[in-house]
Amino acid sequence: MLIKRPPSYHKLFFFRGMLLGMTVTLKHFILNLLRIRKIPTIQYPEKKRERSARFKGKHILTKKLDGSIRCTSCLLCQTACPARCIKITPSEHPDPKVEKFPISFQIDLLRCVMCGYCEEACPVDAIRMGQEYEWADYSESSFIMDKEYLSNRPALQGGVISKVNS
Amino acid sequence: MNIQFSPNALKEFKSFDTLYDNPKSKLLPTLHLAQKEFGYLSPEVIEYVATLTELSPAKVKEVASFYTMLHKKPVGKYHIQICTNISCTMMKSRELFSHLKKKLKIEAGETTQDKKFTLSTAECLGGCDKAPTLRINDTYYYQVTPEKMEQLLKELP
Amino acid sequence: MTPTPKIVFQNLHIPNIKKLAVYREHGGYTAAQKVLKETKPEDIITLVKNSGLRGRGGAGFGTGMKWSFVPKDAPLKYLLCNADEGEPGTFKDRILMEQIPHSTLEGMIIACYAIQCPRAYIYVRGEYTESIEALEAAIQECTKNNFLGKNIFGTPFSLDIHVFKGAGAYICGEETGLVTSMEGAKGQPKVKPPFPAISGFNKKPTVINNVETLAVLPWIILNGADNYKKIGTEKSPGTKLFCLSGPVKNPGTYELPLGFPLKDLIYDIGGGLTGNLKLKAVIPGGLSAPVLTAEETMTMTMDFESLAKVGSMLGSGGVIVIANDQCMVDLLSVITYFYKHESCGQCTPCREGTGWMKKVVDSILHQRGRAEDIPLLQDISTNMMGGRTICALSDAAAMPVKSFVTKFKQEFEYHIKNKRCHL
Amino acid sequence: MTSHSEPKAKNPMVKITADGKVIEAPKGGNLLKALLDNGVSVPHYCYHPGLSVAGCCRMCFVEVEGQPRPLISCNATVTENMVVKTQTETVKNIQKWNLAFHLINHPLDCPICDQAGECGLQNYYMQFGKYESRMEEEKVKKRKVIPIGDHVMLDTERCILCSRCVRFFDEVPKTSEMAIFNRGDRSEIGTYEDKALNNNYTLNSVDICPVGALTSRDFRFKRRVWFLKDIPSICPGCSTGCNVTISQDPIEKRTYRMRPRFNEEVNGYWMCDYGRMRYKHTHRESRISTPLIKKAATLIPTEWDETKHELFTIFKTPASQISVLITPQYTSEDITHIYDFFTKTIGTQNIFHCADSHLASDSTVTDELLFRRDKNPNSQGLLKISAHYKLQEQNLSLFQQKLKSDPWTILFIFGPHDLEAYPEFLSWFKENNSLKTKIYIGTQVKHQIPLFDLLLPTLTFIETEGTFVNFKGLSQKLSRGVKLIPEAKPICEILC
Repeated sequence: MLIKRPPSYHKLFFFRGMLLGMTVTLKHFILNLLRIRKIPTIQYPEKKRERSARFKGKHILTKKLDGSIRCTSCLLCQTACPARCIKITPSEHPDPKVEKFPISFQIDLLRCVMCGYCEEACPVDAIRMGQEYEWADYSESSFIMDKEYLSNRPALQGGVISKVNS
Repeated sequence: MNIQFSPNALKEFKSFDTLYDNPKSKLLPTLHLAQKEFGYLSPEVIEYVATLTELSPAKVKEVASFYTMLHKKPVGKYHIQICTNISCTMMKSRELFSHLKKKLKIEAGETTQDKKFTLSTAECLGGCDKAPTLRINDTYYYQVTPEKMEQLLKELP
Repeated sequence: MTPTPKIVFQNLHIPNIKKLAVYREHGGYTAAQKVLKETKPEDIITLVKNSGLRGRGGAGFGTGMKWSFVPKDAPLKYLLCNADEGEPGTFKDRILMEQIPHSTLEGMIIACYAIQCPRAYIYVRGEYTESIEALEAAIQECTKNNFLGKNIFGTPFSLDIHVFKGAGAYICGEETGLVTSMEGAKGQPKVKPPFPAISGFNKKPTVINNVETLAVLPWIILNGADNYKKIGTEKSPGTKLFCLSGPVKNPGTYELPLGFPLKDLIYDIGGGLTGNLKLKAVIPGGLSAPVLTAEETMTMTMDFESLAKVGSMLGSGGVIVIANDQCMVDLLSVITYFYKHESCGQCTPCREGTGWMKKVVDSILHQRGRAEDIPLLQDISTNMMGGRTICALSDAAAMPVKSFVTKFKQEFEYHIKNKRCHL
Repeated sequence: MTSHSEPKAKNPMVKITADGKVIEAPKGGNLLKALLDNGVSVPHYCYHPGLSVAGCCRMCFVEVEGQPRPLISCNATVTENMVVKTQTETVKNIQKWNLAFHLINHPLDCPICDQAGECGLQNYYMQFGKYESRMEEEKVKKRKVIPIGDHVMLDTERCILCSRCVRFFDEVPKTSEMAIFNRGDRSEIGTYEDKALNNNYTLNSVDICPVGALTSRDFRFKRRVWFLKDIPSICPGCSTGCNVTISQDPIEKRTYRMRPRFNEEVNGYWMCDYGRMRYKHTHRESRISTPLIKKAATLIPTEWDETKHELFTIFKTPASQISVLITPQYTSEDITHIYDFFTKTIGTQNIFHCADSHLASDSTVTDELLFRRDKNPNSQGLLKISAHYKLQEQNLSLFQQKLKSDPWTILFIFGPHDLEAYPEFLSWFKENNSLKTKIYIGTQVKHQIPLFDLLLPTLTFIETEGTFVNFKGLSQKLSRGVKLIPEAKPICEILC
């Protein structure tokens, strides 16, 4: 049932609303014109935005001092992962001092929800969430990251050494 | 080379049966006998004792490795054991020990090159009234000072 | 100083008392013959019970009581003489066995007759080769003269005694440790109950007595229980062999009545400390007895009750004198090394606790100590004591640590704070 | 080690109160066993109901009214209306400190230790440990990664010296192969000069080891235990019929290990190594994965509905031309279904089985404890069912004579899953190929050869429900785990 309202010119043309809105845009427009260099917008992709240390991006498998990866394949990250996107096959390490290491370590980036549970669950700081967030790609299989890629991909420049009680 | 007891050692081993009702009791005396025969309890000796006393070699090695007087490593002609317990340490047995280590140029538990002396520490030997006490093979020596030790070493053939 | 009565050492200084003939000349084996010929076994047990004789090995358990636990009807029983004497600071059994072996044998004959057991063994520690030879010679002599073997002294009772040579393990001084060692296994104590009096050596009833306890028996048989009660104090009668060691003028073994003041033992009999050293502390009853400070030793009398009052114990009577030239942390490191080396490794609190205490004391000694170490040492030692393990070695290991750290706390704090020794 | 002989039920039951709860227990029996059987959780490492009492781990302290100090309950005997308290302050403090003593020299191996997830130290630390470790000094280092035998891997550093394995090898296979060497905290578990364990019960020591000192080499680093689901079942290795627990990973659809399950009269707490490897024949790679049909001497994978069509044409042939051979490795339910189907719907009389009656009931043990000569789990079941159908005599030797004399045109073969029971199985059908069509229903890929015309995959003992009847005639229930081969069908679906 329709409510009849007396026509009011003031509401018909919204002059007041538009003027208020336009004043804010004009203010920014003039200000930016005056201080071209201090504009807050970042010219992406030429200049990337500064990310915090805690940023949760593409995973990294850290390394021991001697260059081999730190992961002992204890499967805690695989257990903690809510999206079940980590798949590890442990096997016997030739050096009896090390005993156990992952023969294959796969993370399915499409399933990963970037929660960081794996980083928290790892007892030996073997897996970290890195700084990269651009990983668009064409084929689905390139989202399955294997051990080699996770520890020695070009973006890491030789891998990240973790010095936690080593 | 198979290890064999000498005849009179075998006779003595046979005599153990009459002493104890439980046949396993003769294990320790047999180990003492084996150590006297062969110098120290090498793996072959342990296996030989195991066959003699019809026990599994694991149990014989378990007993042999428990006691300090049964040697598992070759021992020199003279095994010098210096008491390191509290009464002897107060009477300078540690100084005597370090003096001997320097003189024989070996560490605790090792044997000199010419296989003549083995130096090792021992727990309280029961000679606290005439400390510091030391034992060479089976004889006790009391109130041993470094000088007396020197003289002792020269005397031993 | 009135000449104190001698029981065990009464004929110590007679030349070659080791020989059977000389020993018999001085009244040897008269008690044994009297007992075997006239008295009944139960009467001996009641006699020993009335005499109030307590075990001289270290626990101080009533000997008569211990004998009465043995079931009378058991077909096969054993008596084991504990001559392992591993307790540091104790060397009384060595002198007894080397010089008067027959007194022990006579005591064993009386004890075996009392509990009616046909077979007895003497477990001697492997290092005492001289004592083993003396004992074996004595046994040979006795069997030749029908003092041992079949129908002793012509009575229906027959007994044979053998010497069992140990192989260097302090734990085999503990009753059940000795029994397991004689059963051909590692000398690890057995879980109690069942106690050895019910199921000991080869699961048969076994009585385990110390050398000194057995050596006292002939005197009690000859002179009766109340003469024995006259010597020593009311609750712990008789005499005790005290082994004085450390920096004293004349260390050695002295037979003194129980209740003898410790000060006289050190200064009169022991001749005071050598050089111009001053008394700092005394370990009254073998290494596992909590230490007494100098003040406490001045007023202390040596018997079971008064030492227990102060929290220490008479133990095996090994009096170790500590002078003020010694650093307590250094001594404690030696003590904890001893217990870590001698722990048999069966029960976890003692196996790991002794190792842990040694490492903590060593880190204090080598100037790596932390303030938290002192309460840690106290906690570890309290949590190792009080029946936490199968045998008393964990209590024996914890007591010195607890007493050293509480009574000489300032030395430990000095080491931790100033990173060097106060000497 | 005093050995407490478990008083059988003949001892009168006595009432004791534990933490206020009144429970019944045999008089003079083991107090800890009584407490555990009635659900009172008392921590313990060295006590094991099947072994003698050692009393050396010192974890099972309880307070008994009338005793001055807490005492270990594994060495205490149950007496009339005894009052036991397990949650008092002193007991809790003792448990916490004894656990601390266990842990100070224990290596931090949890990431690489297979026992993680079912480790005694982890469980009790989470239950009543939860303290900050005050141990700052060096841990005692011992030897690690020592293979002792082809089934067991030893790590002396993780060992808490509870002596369960030593007592096990002394009392069950009675070979005394393991011992604790040296003394004090340098004590090390092990065999003589690391010699291999050679008896058929080595893997039991891995089950009873509360920590990761003894781990199974077959299960080494394969899977984490919290991914596995346990299924109670019966071992198909021989006619003893030991009760087992099978561990399967439901997501990965793979079986990882078999462990014994306590059953008083059949296998007690133990199981033989041979039986533990029986799960291997259920892996995907050793199984026929799809139905196969022989076309021009080669086997081609086909669909189930096409084989249905093939089977219908076969079933039309006259009953006397069809014969059946059954191996005793199927559950009793499957066998009854086979007999029902062929005697009633088809009406054939010649149904043969390979069960050897005198071998099946032979109770002599060929190794130390449990293993029997008949390697089929259900021979007795098969014999009972075949007797029930009162067909004329149909054992294996008769089948082989008949096969030579007047062969039938169609032969249904229900093949064995465990090939060790019938190693020369294939040779039975080699000489005469005058037989028109041979239909093989079974699981093992080793039998996937053009000798047979039609191969139909069925289920192994892990994927079926049913009963096995052991040599004594005791029928025991299997429960179904995850279906490992999607294409495989149970017998009742194939023959319908």
